[in-house]
Amino acid sequence: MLVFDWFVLPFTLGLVYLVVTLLVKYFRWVKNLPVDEFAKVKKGVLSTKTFSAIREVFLESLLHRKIFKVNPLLGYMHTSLAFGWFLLILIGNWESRIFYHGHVSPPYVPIFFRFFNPHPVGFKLEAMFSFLMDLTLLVVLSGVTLAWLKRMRSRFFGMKKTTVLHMGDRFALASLWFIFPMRFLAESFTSGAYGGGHFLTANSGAFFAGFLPVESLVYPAWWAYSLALGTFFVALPMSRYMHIPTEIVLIFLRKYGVSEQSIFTSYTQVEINSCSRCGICIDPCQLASSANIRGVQSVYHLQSIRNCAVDNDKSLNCLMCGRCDNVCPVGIDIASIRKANRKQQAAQKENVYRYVPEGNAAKADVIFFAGCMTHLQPSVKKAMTGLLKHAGISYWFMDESGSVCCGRPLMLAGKEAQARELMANNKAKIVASGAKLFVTSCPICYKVFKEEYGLNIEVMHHSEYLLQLVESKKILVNRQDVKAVYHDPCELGRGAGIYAQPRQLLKSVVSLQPVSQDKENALCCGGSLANIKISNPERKMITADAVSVLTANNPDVLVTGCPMCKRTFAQASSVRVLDIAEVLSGALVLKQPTALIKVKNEERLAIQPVLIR
Amino acid sequence: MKHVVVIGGGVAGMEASAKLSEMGVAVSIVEKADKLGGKLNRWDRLFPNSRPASDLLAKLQSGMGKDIRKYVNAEVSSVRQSLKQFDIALSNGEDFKADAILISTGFDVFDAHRKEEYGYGIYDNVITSADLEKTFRKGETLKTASGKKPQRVGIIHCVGSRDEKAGNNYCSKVCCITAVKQAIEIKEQNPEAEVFCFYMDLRMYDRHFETIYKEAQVKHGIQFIRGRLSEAFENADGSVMLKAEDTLLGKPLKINVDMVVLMAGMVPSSGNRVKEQLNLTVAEDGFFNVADAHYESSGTNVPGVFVAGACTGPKTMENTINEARSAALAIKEYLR
Amino acid sequence: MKIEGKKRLWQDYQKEIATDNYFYARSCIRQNFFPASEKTFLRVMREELNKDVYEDPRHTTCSGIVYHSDLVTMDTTMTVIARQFSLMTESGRKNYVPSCITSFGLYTEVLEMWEHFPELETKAREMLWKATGREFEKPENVAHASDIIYKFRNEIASRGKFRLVNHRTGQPLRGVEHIGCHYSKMFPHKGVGGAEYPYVLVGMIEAFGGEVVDYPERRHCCGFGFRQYVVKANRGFSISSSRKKFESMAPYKPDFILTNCPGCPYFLDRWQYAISEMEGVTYGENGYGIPVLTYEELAGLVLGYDPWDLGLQTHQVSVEPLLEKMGIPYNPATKYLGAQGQDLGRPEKPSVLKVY
Amino acid sequence: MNNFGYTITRDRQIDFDKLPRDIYRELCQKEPSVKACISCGTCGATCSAAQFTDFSLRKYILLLRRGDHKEVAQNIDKCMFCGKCQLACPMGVNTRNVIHSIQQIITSNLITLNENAGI
Repeated sequence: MLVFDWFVLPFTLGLVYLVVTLLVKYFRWVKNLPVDEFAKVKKGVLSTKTFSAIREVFLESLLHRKIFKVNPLLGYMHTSLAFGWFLLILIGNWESRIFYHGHVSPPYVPIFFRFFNPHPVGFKLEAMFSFLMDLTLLVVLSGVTLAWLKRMRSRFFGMKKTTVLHMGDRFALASLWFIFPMRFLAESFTSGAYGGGHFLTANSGAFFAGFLPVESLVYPAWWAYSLALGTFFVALPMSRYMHIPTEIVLIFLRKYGVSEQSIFTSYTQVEINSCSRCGICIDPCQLASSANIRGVQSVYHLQSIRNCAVDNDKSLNCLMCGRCDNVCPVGIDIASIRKANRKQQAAQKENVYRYVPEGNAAKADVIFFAGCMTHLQPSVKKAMTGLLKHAGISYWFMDESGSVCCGRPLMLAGKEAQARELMANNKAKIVASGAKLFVTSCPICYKVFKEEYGLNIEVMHHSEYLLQLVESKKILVNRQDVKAVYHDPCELGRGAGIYAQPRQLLKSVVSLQPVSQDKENALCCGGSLANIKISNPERKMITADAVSVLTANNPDVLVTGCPMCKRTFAQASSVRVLDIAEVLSGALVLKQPTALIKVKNEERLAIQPVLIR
Repeated sequence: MKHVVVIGGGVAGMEASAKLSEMGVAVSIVEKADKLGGKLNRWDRLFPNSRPASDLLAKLQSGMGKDIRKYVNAEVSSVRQSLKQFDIALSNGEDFKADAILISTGFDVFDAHRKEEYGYGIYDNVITSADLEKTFRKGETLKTASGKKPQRVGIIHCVGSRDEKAGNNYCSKVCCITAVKQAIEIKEQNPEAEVFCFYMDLRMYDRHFETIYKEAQVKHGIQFIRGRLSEAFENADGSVMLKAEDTLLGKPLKINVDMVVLMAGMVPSSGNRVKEQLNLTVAEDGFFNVADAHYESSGTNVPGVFVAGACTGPKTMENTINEARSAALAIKEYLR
Repeated sequence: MKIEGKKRLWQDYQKEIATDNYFYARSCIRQNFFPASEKTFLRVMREELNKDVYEDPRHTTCSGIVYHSDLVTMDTTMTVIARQFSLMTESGRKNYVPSCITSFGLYTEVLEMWEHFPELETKAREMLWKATGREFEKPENVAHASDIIYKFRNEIASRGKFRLVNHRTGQPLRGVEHIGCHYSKMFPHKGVGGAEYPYVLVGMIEAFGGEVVDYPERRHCCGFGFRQYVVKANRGFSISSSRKKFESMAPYKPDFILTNCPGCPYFLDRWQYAISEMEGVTYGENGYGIPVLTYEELAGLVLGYDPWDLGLQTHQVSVEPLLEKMGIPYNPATKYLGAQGQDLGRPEKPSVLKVY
Repeated sequence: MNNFGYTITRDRQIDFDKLPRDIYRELCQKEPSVKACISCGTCGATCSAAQFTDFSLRKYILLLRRGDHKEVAQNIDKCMFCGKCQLACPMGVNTRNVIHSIQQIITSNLITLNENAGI
């Protein structure tokens, strides 16, 4: 027998609208994936990846494990809302199913079960279900309270900033906040009027009945509850709450191996719609914490892409340090999206560098490429060439008399076609040299040579190579009585995952001191070439904060492996700033020339160790 | 009591008189205008801090006590050295003996008529920096001859300075910063106006000058074009067409502006009759020679005759005041 | 414009101009360009003003045209000029009047050099003596022929039959003046009114009832520039300069251009045709050009001389519109008849520029 | 039209009143630090592109200030974006965004630019 009342319509219609909208959207997104990516999905669906995806959906979408790791209170808030609501639906369905003896009933029946069956006489499990439902509702309500508090005072959650809301979101947020208090009131009034309920609703029902005409309030309260649900469902696809269902899709696609491309794909749509705008990415952003630059952080950038309202500030005012990528609980590939967005915005031009000569390559085993930034740091150049000569390496200083840029800055600015042109020029020379190893002293260059050039030879950052030389005893070093801290350059650390080698190298010559924020959590120096928009004074604020963190324990020297970071820090630091190559050069032990290593004496003298203190 | 006659009652004369008087020397100050203060009377606000000129004038005036004998509307008509003293006769008939003389006759503003090609005195909307300062001092806003707010103003640096044709090879030192000051003041009065400064070199040598210059560019959008004005032409509507070379681009440039302000430089004061009578030497530029350019900038080739301020070359107010104090000390030492 | 400012300036640039007993030196190129102008000068001086003007048929070029084309040395130029002076000395005159602006500039320049470097004068005397056995005295007064017309502008105006006034409306006609560069740009004090605001032609236009209009490129060279025209490859510089002036003056709608140099009227006149052929642009009213006059032609018109006697039919730009404005009668039938009434033929019609 | 064997050349002069300066105005809005440029030329001296070509940011900023955008439009893409100029600039001009913004503006104004191209 079908139970029905008119008030269920808002909920039912809203739900139908929501389900249809989502199905259409998801179908399109999946269908429109690039051919290769779509093939991955087809291949993955019938594999174990699906199970692993389900597991992750449970852990992340419902339990919000990652948010728990970052911030337990924030995690509880998300879990209580998501998992609590999930349980309400689940337990409600059991209850309804058992009560109606397994009859298939419209979805509104379990939702409004209490309205239709306030105090089901003879339902043996009533007490248990009432208790479970009340308990779950209480959990959800606590989540709502916390959400409300977060909106009022984000500091309460240990967050400096939470996101700023926009119109569609406010609408959805208002209805969401209404849903559970309305359910609570509706169930309380029902209990007050007709009995039923458990520790929460029965007591509150009795309480309300004491001073309110609960009988006449029951019906309006259920209407209000249904309306709130219906409104929320209709508002959801246009609001940030789209992330609730979309994240599930994202998890599946990601498990199947779908990833961001160099341009926007429908997977990007899935990713940006999966952003819950939790705002966790705002706090690690040094633009916000040091330079008070607001409204450009990844959460806003993703939002602006979704709303087709990207401006220069949002896409270009970013250091691309990767600190936000690191913390995103949804695991959105923020950096790739930003790069693709920049590429989409920048004009792709070809044949703009026809003026660059092809250049001659010298035959050598090893290529040393200083890069533009190292050219502005002659001391690094000198240290590197000195070390290479000292080790007796047959090397070719590829950009000794002026460099053709590696292409990374163009890539970061979205000018990919232009970058490819410069890259082709450099690559031809590298191939022609016949070298087996390519070493660069600039992490910015390193990243692009390693990842984008498609070279068949090994590419090393100079810290990796120097470590090799020290370990193979081609360079002998003395330990120095120097306290040093090491700064992880963004492109080398988070960008390329090189944390160990520079540290190991430094430990052989100096006493390396810890830094409060290092490795994955290292700060950006502020000089980043990726940020095209930031002003110099703002850069200086970021640098000053980073320097004060790095030099908090008064080291003798601040060491880094990036000429850009070095220069940026040098302008703000009272502690001496050195490149890792300079440190090594200063700790060199002069060797006697051997038959194997033919180094002229003059060259040897040119690299007299200097005291680095 | 020793007696010093100060010739010229401008900034240098006033400050030196005040200090000499404080040190117990009898001072007579002779000024050809009807009041003391010299060119300071013509300034509205002073660089580099926009302080009112009247404020500095009041400070100088506070030192001009009763003990100092002041002769205004008077010029020295003759001066003769007799032994260690000087016999001085004034145009108003007075005469007296002095133990030392301080010359603080300052400078004249370059007569911009002499740069004929710039059209000063011929074109309706060509004025000098001194004219503009007068407008500001009266509290008026800058208007074209037909009474409109100028939408474009061209400021011409080095008018009568660093110019062999004008007979002045030297730099007048204060015009660059005055140009920047006045350009900003024009923009403050009339933010929509476009202001262009035509310069040969920008000499922002003193403290704060560079800051003001950068502020003029970044905050006020004043444009600096490196190139000297070669000729100006008055259009039918009274606006002025300027021709210069944009030397940084290597291209000639023409621009129509509603008003032109000529940064007239400093030339030696013409009314210096004492020069010949005392056999004082002047340098090629017409300004007085000093005894020792580094060590004795207050002395001259004649013992007992001292100099201070712009009569020994273009300089700023603070330099003039410092020189006046240094001259007072030198005179006191000389009189001992 | 503050006219009193200009007047004040003009006072600084007053030069002495002899009033009689002139030794007249002709221009090389004017006799080809505007042959009637010099004749008109003599006619005005002798017939209207009863002045003594002596011409020696033996006089030559001053050498300025080759000097400015970098073809002769200063020594040659000084010797040639010394010879001109010796002819003047021989005639008993002391007032030298060249017809050509470049000559005027060159005489002035040479005299200034002799002033500052007397050894050069001695050298010039030696060279003249060696070459010709002649001696000379320096002129007491050197004035350009336009200075002389300027000097007697009021007399000419008072004897005149026509004025620079539109005879239908009574409005003054608007003229733009253009002085030759060598008139006062080298020695501002040697020109009436100086270099920046020269008065010599302005004074004439004012005296004859017209109105002078200034235009932005007033000071700019006509473009002749000797080498710039003489070498064909450089001719683009010449016409580009003239075009710059036309573009600048056209908005002011002048009724005529008045000049005092041999080259300027020629190029300002002929280039209007060339530009019209090359670019299809004309600068006067209704597709005509802007009439260009020499100061002698203007004086002749004012005095009521027949336009064809003044050689105005040799102009490329038709002067008829100006004649009509001034109310000067002319006979189109006699325009292309020679002195003896023979038919000289008619010039080809330009394809763009309108002509009478 | 007749060809007499010589040509009329256009004035090289920058006619300030005829040239459009809206591009520079837009540039100032996008990157205000450009106003601080004093044409010292440090950028050109260190420029990676200027090793091989006559790329000069100093000159392009000046040309835009005068409204002469033709040369800028033809050359601005030659920049390698390496950022050396930015590190070298003594006036704190955000040179990379200046170039990026010029490229953006010129791309978005391409049609208008072609219409009144150059002087």
